[in-house]
Amino acid sequence: MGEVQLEIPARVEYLVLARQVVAAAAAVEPRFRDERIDDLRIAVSEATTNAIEAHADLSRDERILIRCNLDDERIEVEVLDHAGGFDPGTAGAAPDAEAADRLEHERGLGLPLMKTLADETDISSTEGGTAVRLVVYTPHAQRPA
Amino acid sequence: MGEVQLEIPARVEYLVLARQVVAAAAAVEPRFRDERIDDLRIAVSEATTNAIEAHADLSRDERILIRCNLDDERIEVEVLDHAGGFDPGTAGAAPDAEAADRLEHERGLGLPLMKTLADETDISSTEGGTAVRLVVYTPHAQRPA
Amino acid sequence: MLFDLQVHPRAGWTVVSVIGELDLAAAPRVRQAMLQVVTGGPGSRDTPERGPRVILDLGAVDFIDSSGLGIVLGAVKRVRAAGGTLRVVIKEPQVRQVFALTKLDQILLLAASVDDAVTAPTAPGPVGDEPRG
Amino acid sequence: MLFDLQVHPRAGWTVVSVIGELDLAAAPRVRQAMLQVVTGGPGSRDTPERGPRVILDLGAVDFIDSSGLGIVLGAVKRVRAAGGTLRVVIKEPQVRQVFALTKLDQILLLAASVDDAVTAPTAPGPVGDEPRG
Ligand SMILES: Nc1ncnc2c1ncn2[C@@H]1O[C@H](COP(=O)(O)OP(=O)(O)O)[C@@H](O)[C@H]1O
Ligand SMILES: Nc1ncnc2c1ncn2[C@@H]1O[C@H](COP(=O)(O)OP(=O)(O)O)[C@@H](O)[C@H]1O
Repeated sequence: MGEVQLEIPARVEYLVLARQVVAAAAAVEPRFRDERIDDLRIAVSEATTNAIEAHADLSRDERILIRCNLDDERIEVEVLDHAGGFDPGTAGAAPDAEAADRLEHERGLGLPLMKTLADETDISSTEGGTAVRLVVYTPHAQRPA
Repeated sequence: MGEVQLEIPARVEYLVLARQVVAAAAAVEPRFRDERIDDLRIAVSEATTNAIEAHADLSRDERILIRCNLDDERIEVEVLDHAGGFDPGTAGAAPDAEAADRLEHERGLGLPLMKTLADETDISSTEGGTAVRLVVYTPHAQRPA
Repeated sequence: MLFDLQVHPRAGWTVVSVIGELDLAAAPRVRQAMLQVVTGGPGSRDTPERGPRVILDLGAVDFIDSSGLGIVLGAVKRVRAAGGTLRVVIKEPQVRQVFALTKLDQILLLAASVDDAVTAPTAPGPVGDEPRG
Repeated sequence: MLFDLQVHPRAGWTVVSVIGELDLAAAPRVRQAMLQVVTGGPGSRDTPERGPRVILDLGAVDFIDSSGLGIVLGAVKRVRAAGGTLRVVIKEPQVRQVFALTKLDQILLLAASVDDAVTAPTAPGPVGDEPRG
């Protein structure tokens, strides 16, 4: 159907904007239920938060690109940054912690939550930046096996 | 402070998104009062509506770019399309109509309303497209004379 | 989404209630509904001898731009051409401002609620739409 | 903007009410308020002998992500380290879902209102935070 792109400064004030745009873009397709749009809002918030934090670590004032691709089966959102990258294999190895351990994990909740909420998550990261691809399907779409 | 860019398909379903993004971008600066953000929302809605209509006339499925530039004095929004352009000098010569004439102007309200609500409006249009620049000042900003 | 439209009768009037943002995306549905009401399709409750009596209820409209105003203007024209009466309900300040800036508030009876619109006296002023029916 | 924070006493508890979206942008203010309450700065109403009794009221929070959860976890740790009790009020389904997915609902007393949080019995279950004070 259509593609929406949003470019924002890598600053926390713009997180709310990233969430709003993705939610509004998804709402263009009436088949997305509110709960799935909520899932997507959180996942996008996590990815964008990480991108902003990564830029802050560099204290470079760069920009984050958020790209939404919508058809009647699914919405795909890409969050692209130009920070230093990381190893997605080691980071966020889901702390599927026992309740008792839970308190020890004040950070590191972002990637696991993102992966739980999106139907598909791909992260590709280099020293030049990171691309996080999140996909959420409409209720009746045929998902790839 | 920061620049926000939004790119949308030239389709009416995305009007609401254009308004939301501009309103949310303006709200990042706490000095903008709600009334001025409302003014800006309408002006941006008018400019984006015209861009979408111009693309529909061409039945070309192109994209519209909306760029917000914010500092603590003002917000500047540019709406850029790639449709056929028009002559801003002749179009929208404000129908400052008497009430009795009002009924005859079912169309043509957009440009006058936009010019009334924004503090500054510049339109530059060629056959390759149109750029509408809208500026709204914060209450205490020193406006250029 | 954020837009809905309902038509219902009320004390001899046909009330067309619009909910949400009245822009170019919403315009076709509202235009269509107004057309049906005026031409006596489903949703019209009017007795032919006095023409359609219509209340366009924008009380739940929180945004309107020139595309929405175009709808209102078209509706006024059509209702008057059919010898009827149109009243418009407005609540939100943003909507009120746009009607004032474009002087539509001078040619229309604007009411603050559907109740007010139903009970408003017939000729409100020199440029009211009332004495046409 | 869409975020606000209030601290007030209530029946022997200090209630920290958060309004809006609890993300990385809002996190520093909430963290700061919780810190003050626990360390007995302004806003703290606790008697030293039993440690701080704090209700983190997220009833008006309509969005939370992992940055917000980090705040809650930090607050639990700090309150418990000071020998106190923390209860959390949650209303929105989105917020409830995030607490469930991350299993925070298993280590915290989650109440549906500040009233419920005040009147809840002390030890709700095996992993409740209650018997620490
Ligand atoms: N876009 C990114 N760029 C660089 N590093 C990242 C990015 N996203 C995640 N990371 C790394 O992965 C770690 C885990 O991320 P996450 O699970 O969201 O938890 P948290 O952000 O709380 O640390 C981060 O601390 C960071 O080091
Ligand atoms: N971006 C644009 N591209 C091409 N033509 C435009 C553009 N904006 C405005 N126009 C022209 O100016 C006219 C007046 O615009 P406007 O005052 O908004 O009223 P309306 O859109 O109702 O006609 C339009 O009908 C159109 O011909």
